[in-house]
Amino acid sequence: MSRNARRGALAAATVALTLTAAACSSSSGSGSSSDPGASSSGSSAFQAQHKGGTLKLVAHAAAGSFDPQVNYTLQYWQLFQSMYDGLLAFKKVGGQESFTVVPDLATAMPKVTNGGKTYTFTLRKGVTFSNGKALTTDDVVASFQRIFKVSSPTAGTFYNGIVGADACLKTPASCTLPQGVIGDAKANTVTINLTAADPEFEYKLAVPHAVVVPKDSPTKDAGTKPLPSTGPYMAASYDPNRALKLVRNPHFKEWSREAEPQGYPDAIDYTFGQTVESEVTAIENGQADWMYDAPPADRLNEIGTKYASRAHVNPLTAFWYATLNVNMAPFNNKLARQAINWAVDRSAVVRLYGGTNLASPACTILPPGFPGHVESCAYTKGGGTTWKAADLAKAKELVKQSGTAGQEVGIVTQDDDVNKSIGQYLQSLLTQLGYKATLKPLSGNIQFTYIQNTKNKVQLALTSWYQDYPAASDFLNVLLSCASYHPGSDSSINISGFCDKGVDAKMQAALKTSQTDKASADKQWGAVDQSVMAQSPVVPLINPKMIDFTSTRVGNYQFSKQFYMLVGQLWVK
Amino acid sequence: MPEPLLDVRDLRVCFRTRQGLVTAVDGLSFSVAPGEVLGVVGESGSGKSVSMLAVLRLLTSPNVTVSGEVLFRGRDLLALPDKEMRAVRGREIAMVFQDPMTALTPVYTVGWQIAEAIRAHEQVSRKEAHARAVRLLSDVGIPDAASRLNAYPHEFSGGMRQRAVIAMALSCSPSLLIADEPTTALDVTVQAQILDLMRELNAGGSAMVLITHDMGVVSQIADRVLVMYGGRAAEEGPRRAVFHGPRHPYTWGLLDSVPRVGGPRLRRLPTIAGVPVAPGGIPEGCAFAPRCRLRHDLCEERPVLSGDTHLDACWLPSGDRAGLRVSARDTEAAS
Amino acid sequence: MTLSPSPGARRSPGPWRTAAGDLLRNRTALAAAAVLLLVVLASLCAPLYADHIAHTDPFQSHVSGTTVVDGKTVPVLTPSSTGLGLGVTPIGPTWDPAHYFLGADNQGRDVLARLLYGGRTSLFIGFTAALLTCVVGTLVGVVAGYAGGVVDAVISRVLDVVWAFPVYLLAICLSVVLLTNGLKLGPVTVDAGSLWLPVTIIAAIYVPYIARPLRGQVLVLRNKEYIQAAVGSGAPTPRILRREVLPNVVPTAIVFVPLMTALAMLTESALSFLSVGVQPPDASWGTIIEDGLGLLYTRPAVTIAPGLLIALTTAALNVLGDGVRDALDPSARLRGGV
Amino acid sequence: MLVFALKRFASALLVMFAISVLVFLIFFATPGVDPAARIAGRNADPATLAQVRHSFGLDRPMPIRYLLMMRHLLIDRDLESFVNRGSRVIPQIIQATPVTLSLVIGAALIWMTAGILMGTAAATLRGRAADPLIMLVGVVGVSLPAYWLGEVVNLLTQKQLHDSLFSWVPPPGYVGLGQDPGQWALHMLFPWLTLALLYAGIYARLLRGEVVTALNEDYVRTARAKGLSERRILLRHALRCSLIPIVSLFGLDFGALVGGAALLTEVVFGLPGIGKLTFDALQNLDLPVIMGTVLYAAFFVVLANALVDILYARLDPRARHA
Repeated sequence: MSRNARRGALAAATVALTLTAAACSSSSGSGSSSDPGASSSGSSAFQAQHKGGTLKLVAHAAAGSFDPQVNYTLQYWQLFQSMYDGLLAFKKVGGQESFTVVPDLATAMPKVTNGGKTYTFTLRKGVTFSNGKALTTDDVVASFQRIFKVSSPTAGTFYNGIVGADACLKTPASCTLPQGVIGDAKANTVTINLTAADPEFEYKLAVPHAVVVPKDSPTKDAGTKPLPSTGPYMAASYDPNRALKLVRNPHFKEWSREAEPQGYPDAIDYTFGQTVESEVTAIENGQADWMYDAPPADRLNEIGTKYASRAHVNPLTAFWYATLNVNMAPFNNKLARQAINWAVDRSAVVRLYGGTNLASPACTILPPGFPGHVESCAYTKGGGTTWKAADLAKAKELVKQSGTAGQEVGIVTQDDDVNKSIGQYLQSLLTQLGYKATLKPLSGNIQFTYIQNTKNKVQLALTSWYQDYPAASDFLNVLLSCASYHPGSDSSINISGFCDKGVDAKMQAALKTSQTDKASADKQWGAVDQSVMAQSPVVPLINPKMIDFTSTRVGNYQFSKQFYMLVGQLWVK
Repeated sequence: MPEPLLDVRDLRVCFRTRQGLVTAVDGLSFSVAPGEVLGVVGESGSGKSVSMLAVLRLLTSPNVTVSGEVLFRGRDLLALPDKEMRAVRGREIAMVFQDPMTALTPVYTVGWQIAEAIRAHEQVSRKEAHARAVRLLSDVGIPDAASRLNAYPHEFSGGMRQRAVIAMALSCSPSLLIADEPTTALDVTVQAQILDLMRELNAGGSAMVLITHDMGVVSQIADRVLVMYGGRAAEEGPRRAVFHGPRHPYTWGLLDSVPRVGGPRLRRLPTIAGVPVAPGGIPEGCAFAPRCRLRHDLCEERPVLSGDTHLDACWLPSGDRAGLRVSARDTEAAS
Repeated sequence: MTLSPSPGARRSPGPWRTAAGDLLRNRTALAAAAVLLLVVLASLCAPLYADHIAHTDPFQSHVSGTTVVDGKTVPVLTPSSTGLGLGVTPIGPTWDPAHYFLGADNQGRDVLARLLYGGRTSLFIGFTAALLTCVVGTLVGVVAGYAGGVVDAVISRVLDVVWAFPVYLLAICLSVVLLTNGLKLGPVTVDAGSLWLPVTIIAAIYVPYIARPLRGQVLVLRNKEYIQAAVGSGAPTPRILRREVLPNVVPTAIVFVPLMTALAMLTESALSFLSVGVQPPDASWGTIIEDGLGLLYTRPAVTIAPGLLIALTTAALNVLGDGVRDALDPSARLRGGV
Repeated sequence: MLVFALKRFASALLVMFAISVLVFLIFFATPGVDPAARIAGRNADPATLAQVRHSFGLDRPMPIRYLLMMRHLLIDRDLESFVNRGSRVIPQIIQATPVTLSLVIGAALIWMTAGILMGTAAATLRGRAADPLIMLVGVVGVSLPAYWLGEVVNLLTQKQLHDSLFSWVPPPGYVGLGQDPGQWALHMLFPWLTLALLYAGIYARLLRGEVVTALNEDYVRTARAKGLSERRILLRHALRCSLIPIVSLFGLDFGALVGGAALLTEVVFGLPGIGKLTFDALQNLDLPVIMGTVLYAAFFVVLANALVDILYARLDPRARHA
């Protein structure tokens, strides 16, 4: 949601719901060789000698409401992992296994019946909220109702498949989901009924919006008054302009090391408001242990050389891309759109992002290592499956053919350093191609909704997608299907306005296949990716990597592909 | 002649300006005896104010040079250290300026400012200074002095303000009071009151230098008169002598331009032809020569102020000045 | 803050000539004018430098470009090759006028060439905004002060409202909104990216600074005998304004121009620094500083050079402004401070 | 007097009302800044969006929305941020105020001291080499962009000279006075100096002109003729009168700075004061916070204007009857 960081790239929540654990095998944890636990697989035993101390985290800005069912930012989802629990959870480990869903508040993975439409969970006993009350099935049922009552951002996209969700979306106040979520206190079970089978439903239950909070929680956004938690930490205080303090939940007893392991630090202090530059300095000098924001460009070299052992670089399954408005001149012309894809020098964008070790050129919509990703590159000089160089001559030829040269093109980017510099590059490039290009950098917060609304007549926008609604279906279906295109609305994630009946039908078919056969569904998605790229409604630019910069005293760094660095597992002793 | 209180000898004041060195006062000499009132008259720019400021060393601009001797009770004020000079100012020689509207610091009460003058020179308590200020104010004729003391200058009328300024000047009973056009900025009726006040002061024994361009004022109060033109003395003598037997053509002009109550009714008041010389434009010889109907070759040279008690600086034969005056007036009327 | 109207408001004939003479004799002011002229000339020569000496297009990204240093071809942006190899550093000052004299920015563009072009923008915005402020401020002040009554009350209240905003807050508020949507005021349309947008905003926020003192001055004039006499004799208002009021007010307004220009330039740079001023691809000294901040630790020259130029130019304007004031209207005083 | 005070109060209220309407119109009547989608979150479906819009009252007519917002801000005092949901505006402002006050009061002490010393010294040393030198410092102070100076100071103290000369300089940020007075002063030192340099320049230049004018006034001549010492003449007479316009300007500047005009200094030095709060809110188009801070700022400016009027009357007896 909201972030003021110089690099607002990670603004959106990131939920990687990969379907096959084997899909990403390469390049994990490069540069983090010094971390003993970096590539650990499985849950190692708790090492009591490292317990204790206060972990000091810093961020330029807070990330809004601390309500786990409302907040939709990576910044807090990372924290919620060691605070709140749902029926299911992603495995709290580093490496590839972090994509695995394991039972959390449920004793085991659900029994799926009724053709994939009914999920039955048995609730774990002896779990207590940080306010001292025991967890019951009532809490679970109330929490699902609460998703709708607080208008959780994903209520209509993740959980609309629950029976009765339609009514809840219309009138949240009276939401009961009588047929959808049924608790049985005696049997200690919860049954969830879906209107249709959903192969991704287990993942949706493992994200924070589906966590369980006490049934008497307010039915509106809890905002700055954190709700009681079940995990190892609870929030002691939260002031978005100052600090967030997490302390141990006195009622927590580890019940599943892989779902919710005991944490190491006694307290976690998260302070807000420093400039990103001084965050780097603070970590260098040991005044802070870790920063949320990406380090500024002029400090990267310093971090990569002087502090190399404390920098951890990990690839992300995400992509930065430019959207081309297919409903407005000049990009209602396919040739003009293709010209842009030919012309953009991905290596220049990589440089603007921070160099080849921080990003790699992107050619497809699905990032490398993602289900459905196929090595292919439709727009590279000399052809091939990977991007090699831009072909400016070809691009100019296409612009000429399209007859769009000389037209005006407005580019809208966020106004942080990296986005703006890429925007300036694109503006310069389009000028070279013969367009009259102008650049409009907007504050990150405004830009994302601004570029979605067709009323603002945005022709070319720079944005990014961090596996928000995961799996191949989400990248393609969410970003480029007709259903995601809502003209005149600020929430129209299909920013290009791309709605191709043929491609849409292929996506529907792939969705259908995925219910039964994931492997062939992925193949179908790969084909969808290529047919979308042939139409060129978007220009994939780069796949970014993430740097975690930690202080010398921090140990046991583990990077979950799902929720990034495992905060509660860090050692400060 | 008694020992003079103030004896100014060959006073010279030069200003450095963009146009070069300008001599505003050029070899001025005069003296004031104890208890005497010296009237200094002349048009604007004749150097009368500047010379008096020079006497008190109030010309602070770094562009001014003052030379000559200013002997006060035998001490040369121009050679006095700053600290001793400050003890002279206000205590022995006090000065009253032309415009009472701006002469007082606007942010302090009148009483405060008078008390300040007292306490600058005498070791007296605040209370005592206050009491003396009340007395001084009532002495200069301000009714209800005790309460008016707490008024700010802007709450006073012009005449009242001038009274207050005079009261302040008198606060340490100076032996010499220099009053620079004390009545010019005031209404005619108020002028008369202030003059009365000055006369009373003089009666009390204070010597006084009264600078004015108004011959009428001089005729009422001065014992002796000094006529200045172009930074030099043109004529000097007892009031009677100057008024009844003016010797310098410039003095003639000054006297003729004063309307006389009960005198013959003139079609228009005679004026002195030409414009007053500006400092910097003063000729080598007689300063008045360019405007003088009776100038002749000798006027190319500077005349010396000479005479016995009635002195003048003019090349005209000293014998029949009255006759010359009449003929000069006739030629003017004819022209 | 306020302008105390000069008591001898009516001038003897030829005040302009006297003032010009005074100004010409003021050596400090002349030196300042010379500095200013130099900056203006240098900015005007921007294309000469870019095209014929540096052979570069300062508005074109050269992210993958190369240049020549000491006879060797090197990349303009060098990715780090040590340690983890993080970050990309642009070329630093080469002190070679033909090749990146002051180095490159993060787009690989020649910093010196951008400084020269940026000077054009900064000076343009400074001068036009100042002129606009002074003209509008004078008109508003004269109308309010002369008309009095309801007109004055309304104008004064509006000025009060603008006045009650700290200037930067108001400027940022307006910029944030107008940058998103552009400005449409009746027939006037200003594009979001246009230079006229900061000009308009800066001019608008400073109007009270001119209008208020001038209103006071006109109020005093209005009660002067000769104007009362003119009104009494039935002279038409426009003529009184033209013949009697404006000649007294215009010198004051002119005194404000250089000082206002300095203020406007500082404001422009501050807005650009907060990225709500001049928008890319246009460059001003403020935007170059903002671009340079991302390189502050590695290439401080990109930030420092435009800051020094702003300081030099505004200092020259301030000194010149003091000279003009001393020559024209010693009592005029502009509320400085931002 | 009472009538005057009432009139003054009424006009202040009118100004504040006009400002609130203006801000509301600026930020709500313009397209592209509808907060609903931002509040709802990324990729919210239309139904959720509508729910959010409804629950925040964003679907109601403009005047009602204005009244609702003002009621929450002023009467219920529970107006909440759009961005940091649940975070109330008024406590945020109350929290930011001490930071801004720390900055502004400290800087004001420095700039008034320096400005008065420089201005008086330059005026008395007129015609000597020291005068133009002091005034040059003043012009430089006025001409340096404050934010740039701040960045350069940061560069020097945090990087270039951090290992040698400035090793004692803490990283930018704020430490409460009550928390650790020593650290508080250390953290504020460079922000103070940076902010003070600009104003010291303005005040020194202004005061020099005033004192020079005053020293040529008749009353100074009178004072000198009274036999007062030069020191007394300068301090008690010339300076005292020259300070009147300075003090009234100070009131206005101080009010504006407390109201958030120190924004650039706060942003550059990472001080979580009113200016930064406002700027962050503007960046995020967090209208409730913008509304709160702008009204707060306007309140201080209006208050400062009123105080200056009163103070002016205290300082200058001539103004009491006008």
